Amino acid sequence: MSYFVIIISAILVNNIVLMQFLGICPFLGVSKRLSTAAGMAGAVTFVMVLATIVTYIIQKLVLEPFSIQFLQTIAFILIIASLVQLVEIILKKASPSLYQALGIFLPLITTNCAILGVAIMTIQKNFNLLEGVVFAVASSIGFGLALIIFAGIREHLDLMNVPKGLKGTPIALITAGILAMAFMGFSGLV
Amino acid sequence: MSNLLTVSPSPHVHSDDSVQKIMYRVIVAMIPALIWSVVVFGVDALRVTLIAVAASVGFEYLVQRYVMKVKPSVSDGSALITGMLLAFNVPANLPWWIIIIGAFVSIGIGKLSFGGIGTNIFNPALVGRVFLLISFPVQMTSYPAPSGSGVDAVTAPTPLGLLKEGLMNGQPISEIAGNLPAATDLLMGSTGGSLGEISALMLIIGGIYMLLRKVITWHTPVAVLGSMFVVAAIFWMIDPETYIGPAYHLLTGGAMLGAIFMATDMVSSPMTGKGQLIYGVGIGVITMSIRLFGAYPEGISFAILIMNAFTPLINNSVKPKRFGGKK
Amino acid sequence: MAKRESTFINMLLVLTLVALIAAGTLGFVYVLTEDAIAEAKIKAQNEAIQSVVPGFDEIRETIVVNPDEGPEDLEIFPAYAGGELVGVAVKSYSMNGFSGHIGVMVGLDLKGNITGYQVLGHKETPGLGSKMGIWFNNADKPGQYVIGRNPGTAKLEVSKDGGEVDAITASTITSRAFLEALNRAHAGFAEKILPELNKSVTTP
Amino acid sequence: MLKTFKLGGIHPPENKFSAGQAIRNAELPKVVSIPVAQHIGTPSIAVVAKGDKVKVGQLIAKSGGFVSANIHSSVSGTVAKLDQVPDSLGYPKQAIIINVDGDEWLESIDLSDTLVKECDLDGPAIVQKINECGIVGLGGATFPTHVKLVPPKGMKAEYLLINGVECEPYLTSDHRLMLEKSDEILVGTSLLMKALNVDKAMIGIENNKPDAISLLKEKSSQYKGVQVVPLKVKYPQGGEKQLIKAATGREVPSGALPIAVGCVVSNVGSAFAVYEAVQKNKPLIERVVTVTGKSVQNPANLKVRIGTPVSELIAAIGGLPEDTGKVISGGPMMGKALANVDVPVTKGTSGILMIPAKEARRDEIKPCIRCSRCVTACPMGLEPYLLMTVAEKNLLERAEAERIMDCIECGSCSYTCPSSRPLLDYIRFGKGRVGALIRARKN
Amino acid sequence: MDQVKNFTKGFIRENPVFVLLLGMCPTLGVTSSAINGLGMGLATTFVLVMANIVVSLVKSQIPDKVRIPAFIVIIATFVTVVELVMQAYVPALFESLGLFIPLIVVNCIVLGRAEAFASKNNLVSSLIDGLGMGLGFSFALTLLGGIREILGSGKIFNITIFPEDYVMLLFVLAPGAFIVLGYLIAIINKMKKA
Repeated sequence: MSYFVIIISAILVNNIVLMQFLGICPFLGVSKRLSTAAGMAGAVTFVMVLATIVTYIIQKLVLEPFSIQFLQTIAFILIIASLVQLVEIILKKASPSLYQALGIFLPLITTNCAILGVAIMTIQKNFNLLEGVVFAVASSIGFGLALIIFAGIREHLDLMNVPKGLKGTPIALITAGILAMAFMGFSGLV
Repeated sequence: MSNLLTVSPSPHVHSDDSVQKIMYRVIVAMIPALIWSVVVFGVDALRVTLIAVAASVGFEYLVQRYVMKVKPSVSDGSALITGMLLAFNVPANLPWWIIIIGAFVSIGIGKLSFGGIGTNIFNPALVGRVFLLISFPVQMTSYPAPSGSGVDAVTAPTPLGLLKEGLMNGQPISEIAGNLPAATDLLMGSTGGSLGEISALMLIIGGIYMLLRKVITWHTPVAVLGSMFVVAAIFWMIDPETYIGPAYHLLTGGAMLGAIFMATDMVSSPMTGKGQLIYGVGIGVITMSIRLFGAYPEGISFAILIMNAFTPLINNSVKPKRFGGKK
Repeated sequence: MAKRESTFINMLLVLTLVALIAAGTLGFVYVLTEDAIAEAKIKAQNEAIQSVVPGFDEIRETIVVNPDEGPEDLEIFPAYAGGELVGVAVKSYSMNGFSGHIGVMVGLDLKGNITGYQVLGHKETPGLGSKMGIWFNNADKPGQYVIGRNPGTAKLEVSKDGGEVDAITASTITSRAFLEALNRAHAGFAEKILPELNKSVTTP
Repeated sequence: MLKTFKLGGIHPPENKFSAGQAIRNAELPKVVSIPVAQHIGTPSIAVVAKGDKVKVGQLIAKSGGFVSANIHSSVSGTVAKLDQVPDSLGYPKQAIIINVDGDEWLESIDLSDTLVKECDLDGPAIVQKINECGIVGLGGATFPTHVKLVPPKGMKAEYLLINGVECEPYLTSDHRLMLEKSDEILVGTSLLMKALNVDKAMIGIENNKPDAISLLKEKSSQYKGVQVVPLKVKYPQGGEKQLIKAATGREVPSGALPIAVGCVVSNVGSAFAVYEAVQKNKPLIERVVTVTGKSVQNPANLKVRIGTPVSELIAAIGGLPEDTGKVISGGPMMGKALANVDVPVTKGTSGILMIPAKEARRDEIKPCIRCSRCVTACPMGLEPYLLMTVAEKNLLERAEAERIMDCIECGSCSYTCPSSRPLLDYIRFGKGRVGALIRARKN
Repeated sequence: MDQVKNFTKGFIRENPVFVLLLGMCPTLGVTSSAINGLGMGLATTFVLVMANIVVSLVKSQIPDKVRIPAFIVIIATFVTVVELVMQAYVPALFESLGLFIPLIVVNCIVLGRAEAFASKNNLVSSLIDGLGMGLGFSFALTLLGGIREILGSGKIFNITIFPEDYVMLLFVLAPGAFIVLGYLIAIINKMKKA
């Protein structure tokens, strides 16, 4: 699979949020303001790429040689959880400014299913390590794109008088639905 | 002093512009294309338009009155426009119940869920149209042949559909070209297609009227069509056997309808001229990527919806030039 | 019960213990389900073959063939009943779908007549091309029914191209690609299986 | 190409019915009521008491601080009382009420019509004279003129701009003044130049007053450094910042004063008042007021003593037309609606405008359709639709970031809105809240 | 503690999907049909109940600082059990739920209940809480799946309700998931207020 196809597919055609429904919680939770959305997107990119690399190595060097693939779920989630912890600790020491920007998002990332999802998909799709990294980067760009478009929309909707019952999550979901509908226009692009 | 004076803050005079006037100007601008569609598709074009308009206005009234429990605002004419635009974007032989579903989605989901006129993120008619396109792909892509005497069973592919099919079949453009309608047919509109999209000429007439009456500005249409032209021209120059010339793209597939009537929707497009240029270029480029590489032959509906989603971001980052410069 | 203190030893101990118990439990469940999973996999494949080739009791070794030197090999699953070859299932494909690849399992009897098909994977437009799974399998509409036809005698083509099969409404491209996959399956059958059959017929 | 400002602007119908009417003197009122706060800044302090006899031109209230102005009696007579009288909005404000008795002027005032061109005073002395005579900006803002003439430390004026734009529809008082007192205005301009120590002055006049442009152009050749700049007709050209931009191409930075780009702006009426103060020793006790309206039979430009009740001006043009629904002090774009017509004319009253009832009421407010007409119209490059919403939702920090304080309240946005939304009302409200926030932050 | 209330709260009042807005990814991802929704719901219920039981049993043995990692291991274990069992005995459902089975491990409902409820309550309460929440989740997914299935393919639990020519395909696709869930939450919001 060419890298270009992986990128277009992950960002537009099979957008991780709008088409695959991964990372919906942060998508709905952290998209209220543009600045936080951008921070979350950055943090997710960082962790997603790191997690994909480490889980890939574990899969190839530990799980497969010992034929214990059935431990994939438990292994991957532990890796991601400890990775997030580690990143938090290192970031705090090494770059306080970056920690300031990303720090509050890190604990939320452990339960972001997009991270685990992308790690598992990298294995399922039989990517090699480089393809996996490209896939992770593109997926997180897709995530960031959806998140940032959405933050813009929600900041705008905050100023509008959305009917009471639909205010908040319902209208956000409906907007996401229409956005997903629009993104279907990209089908067949790859 | 016997009679009481009105006291209110300034200004004390007001231009004679109103929402109704703007909306009715848009409707007037659509009339040439509507008349032409009746000429080409016969009474069926009128049937579809009437159902779409009646359903849109009806749903707006009913939902506002009984579900949202607010004063219905159908008199502003915006639901009427949504209905007409929806009709313009569907085949003239579409079953009545699909039109009604489309009107319901346009008004109910696309417009009123966000709070009604002025609050919607997306162009309501396009929300309805794309919903129908995805939900009822067969009915939405079986276009009646232009005959002038009502719709018969014969279907005619759209010019872009013909092109896409030929290309998928592995034919070079020079071979397909014989089957494609001539440029004059495209301009006048005697090809298969949605009822309002077929005649580029009629749409341009409407567009010029709206420009003169200051309902729209030139930014969006020029940016959409210009960027489509550029992208199409680049690919055409690379390989004219795989990619057709830019003029063909501009005259087909609802490019004019989209650029002049759909993308210029005030509510869902950016506020500043510069913002509208960015927005228009986005629409043009996305439309062309879908047309050249994607599954859908025309693409502009999706492109407009996607750029609608970017509108708040564009409004946020492209501010009018402030007097006194940056702070 | 008093809460256990967060001392280093305690933490290490508890985590190790939890991990060990977890690993143990999983190992146990894994062993328990291992055979069932393997069986389920074979069953799934057999079910696909069964749906396209009726009445067999055994699938023999897979034959790989590439009749037109296309990008993918075809896999032929010979189906036997009572030791006799009764038909084959061919895993075929086309690259020319509206959105690229379409995978089809095609069942053929010994004469090369289509006995059934199952769409294995595709990315066609939902509601249009995606209908191929049922469209060509509708016995009520002879014009679009492909079961019983033989691509060997007359290549399957959509009526628009001069053939005899009615294409899916508004999805000529998908229909064309689908029929290509059927034709390709037959070509594979004709290359590998048919000569064998003829041999066995001529030399009783 | 005529000069104008770049951003925004609108073209409301001009309706300058009284442009052909020469300035005439209004009748002397029986009683005047002179408010002690007629200018921006600290109110003045009354220096007369009940029963005091006063002459025309006599100081009756002393400047209350640096940004304040003296107030002089516009009539001769007896101080009846110092009392609270309702202002244009009906709020009680301190005023000096004088019963008129004859028309006896202070002897120091030169009442002759002779043009006095020469002036021996130096700059500071001119400023002093202006200060004493209580001159304020007569365009409507009523900012004390002497304050403008003393630039803050480190700033230097380069240009004096005389505002003869009169972009408000209906109003013609400045137009008439320019036609009838062109020499006086030019002398006043020269005096202001001297006071500011600048050698360049520009008189900006909109192109719908070609007679005033040609007259002043012809006469200005005799005055060194004075230049007439014809401007394209566009509202709000008369706004200080817009005029500077149009005439000099300079943009006053956000939150700054004109002096930041080396400009000082003064109204033609003020220039005339400066002439009278410096050369004729006459304090600011009267001004030209346009009295007009669509249903007014005989619109007029009246020279009115400060403190005259508005009702007397209306009587002077034949009474309030039957269909009147609203009476405005000032122009239709920025003027204030009067709750009653007994309020006095003040230094800032440029016109009295009677609006028919059918135009007086506002249309029903409809939802914003994001047509961006207000954005296009805003001469400050703001986004009124957004400012209104953030003000409505009380998002003060957002409002400040969107530069709500830059709004000059010209009303172009409300004028142009097809949904009849009260954009400016909400923006004013927001400005008030944000202003309080900023002050609180400073303290 | 009123165990009945504890059990029923998950259905409407504290429904994890409609009210608490938890576990949105599987909710949207697998509900193209009622049966998929139900399957996912029950799988999650199993993990939820088992995790709640185990957590409430061992809570006092686990030091605070390693609480979360320990819980994650416990949850992941049961998720894997579900994975293996489904793969063996309901392979078709396993295929159609796909990625979302392993993703139960990051479903906020599971960790959320373990952390917020089971680690503070006794065995019986935790079991009932897990069961109630799980069934509430299943109810939500089945409802959503059912609506999408009827609108999008004219069927419910594979029983044809109206002919295929009249279905709105969009509802079984991604956009339909968002839109239907959006309106469902709005309706539940309204009902709760009334």
